[in-house]
Amino acid sequence: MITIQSGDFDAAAEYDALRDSGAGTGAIATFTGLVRDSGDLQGVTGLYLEHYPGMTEQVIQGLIDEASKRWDVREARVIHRVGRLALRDQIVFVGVCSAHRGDAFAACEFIMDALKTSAPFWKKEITGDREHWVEQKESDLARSQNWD
Amino acid sequence: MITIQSGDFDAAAEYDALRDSGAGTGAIATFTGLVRDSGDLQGVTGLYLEHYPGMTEQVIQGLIDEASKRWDVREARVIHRVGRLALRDQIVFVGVCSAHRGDAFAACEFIMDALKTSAPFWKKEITGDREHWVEQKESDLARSQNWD
Amino acid sequence: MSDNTITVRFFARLREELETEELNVEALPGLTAGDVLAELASRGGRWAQLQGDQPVMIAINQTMAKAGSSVQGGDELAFFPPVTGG
Amino acid sequence: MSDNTITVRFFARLREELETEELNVEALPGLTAGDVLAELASRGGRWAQLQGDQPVMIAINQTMAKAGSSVQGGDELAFFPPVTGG
Repeated sequence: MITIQSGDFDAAAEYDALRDSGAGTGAIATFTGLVRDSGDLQGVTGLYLEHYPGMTEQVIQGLIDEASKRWDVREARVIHRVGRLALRDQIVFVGVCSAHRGDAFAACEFIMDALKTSAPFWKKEITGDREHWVEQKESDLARSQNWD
Repeated sequence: MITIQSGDFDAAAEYDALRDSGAGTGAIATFTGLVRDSGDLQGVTGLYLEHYPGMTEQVIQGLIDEASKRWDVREARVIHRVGRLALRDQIVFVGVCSAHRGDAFAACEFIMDALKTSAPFWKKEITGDREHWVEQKESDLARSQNWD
Repeated sequence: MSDNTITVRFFARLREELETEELNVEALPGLTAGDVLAELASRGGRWAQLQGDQPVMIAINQTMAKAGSSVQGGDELAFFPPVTGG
Repeated sequence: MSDNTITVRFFARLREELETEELNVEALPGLTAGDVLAELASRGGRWAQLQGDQPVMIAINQTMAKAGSSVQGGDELAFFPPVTGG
């Protein structure tokens, strides 16, 4: 399940849904990304996230499908927030349940890494009354290419 | 924090504790292991877990310390249940929060893999009125040795 | 839609700096995404950045594409900076 | 504790099959964990499995150890099958 929303999400409810998702589940790996209290600029007070509605869901579904080909994936859930976010807010959740531990970890990390470099989200850092679009990090690109 | 307990645990409360654990947290990776509904024997109806009190906590603390040397680990929480478990029960939780995504994933997976091969827990499969000690899997040993 | 126009959308920094969310261009035979980009860049001023130093990503009908990918009437073409989500 | 005895503990399958949770052995100079294992195995019957085909793991004072590790009075020595947690 893929959800793009401006409101906060309940990581616990996502975990419960993964756990209830069917027979054979032995492993659940989750990842949550939060707004760090130190950004690329000094004095960042919040973030603003823009996305490309429609394409976003399509890209993420493609990543889940790709992960499901490579690993045993019983269920995957991705939530990404958009709009205005405060420091320490939750931004993104990726959860995978699988029969096997290694598959759950690998699929969860793959989806998260690939999402960072291929899903159409753009982040703006807000510093008081100034705004600043965040540039893509080389390190994210490199992490995602590790999966190729 | 390391907890060995016979009762169930609340993965949501663990996640919340990780999230509250301090400045700079940008990434939380969690893993939960569940009793699969298909075991090594046909018709398994439950598990029984024995441990070595004292040594268990010491070994897990050593794994957290080792992970903290290798990666940025702001906080790590490990819960492992012992005693009688039913199918689909939660067995183990490992959660790590970090400033960085890659560190959170790596530390969480390392602790979980190493726990499987070095923490003194022993699992018995219960099939009706028969019991059967589970043997160590080569695959677990191999996964853990990948970290050496 | 399969008329003779291509919808062009802009996101994030490009949307802001070009002060444009969306515009239409005519679908000529053999047109590529790169042709549209060059045509828009030739407007000069802020539009020149579409062929400037900073990379511009391309999607056609909400799928990542390349400058050489062809576009036709009814297509949704999008230009945006490298993504920075998660 | 630093008296002249070593506490020996058994876990899981070994504890069950030996029908023993704990016993004491005398701490002789130069004694190793392997010596204790051999001494117990020489009791025969079920005890022979301590030197049988299945691996026996060793901990001294709750830290993993090897057959060649020395043990002394007051130590807690433990024997158990390979672990199968998580």
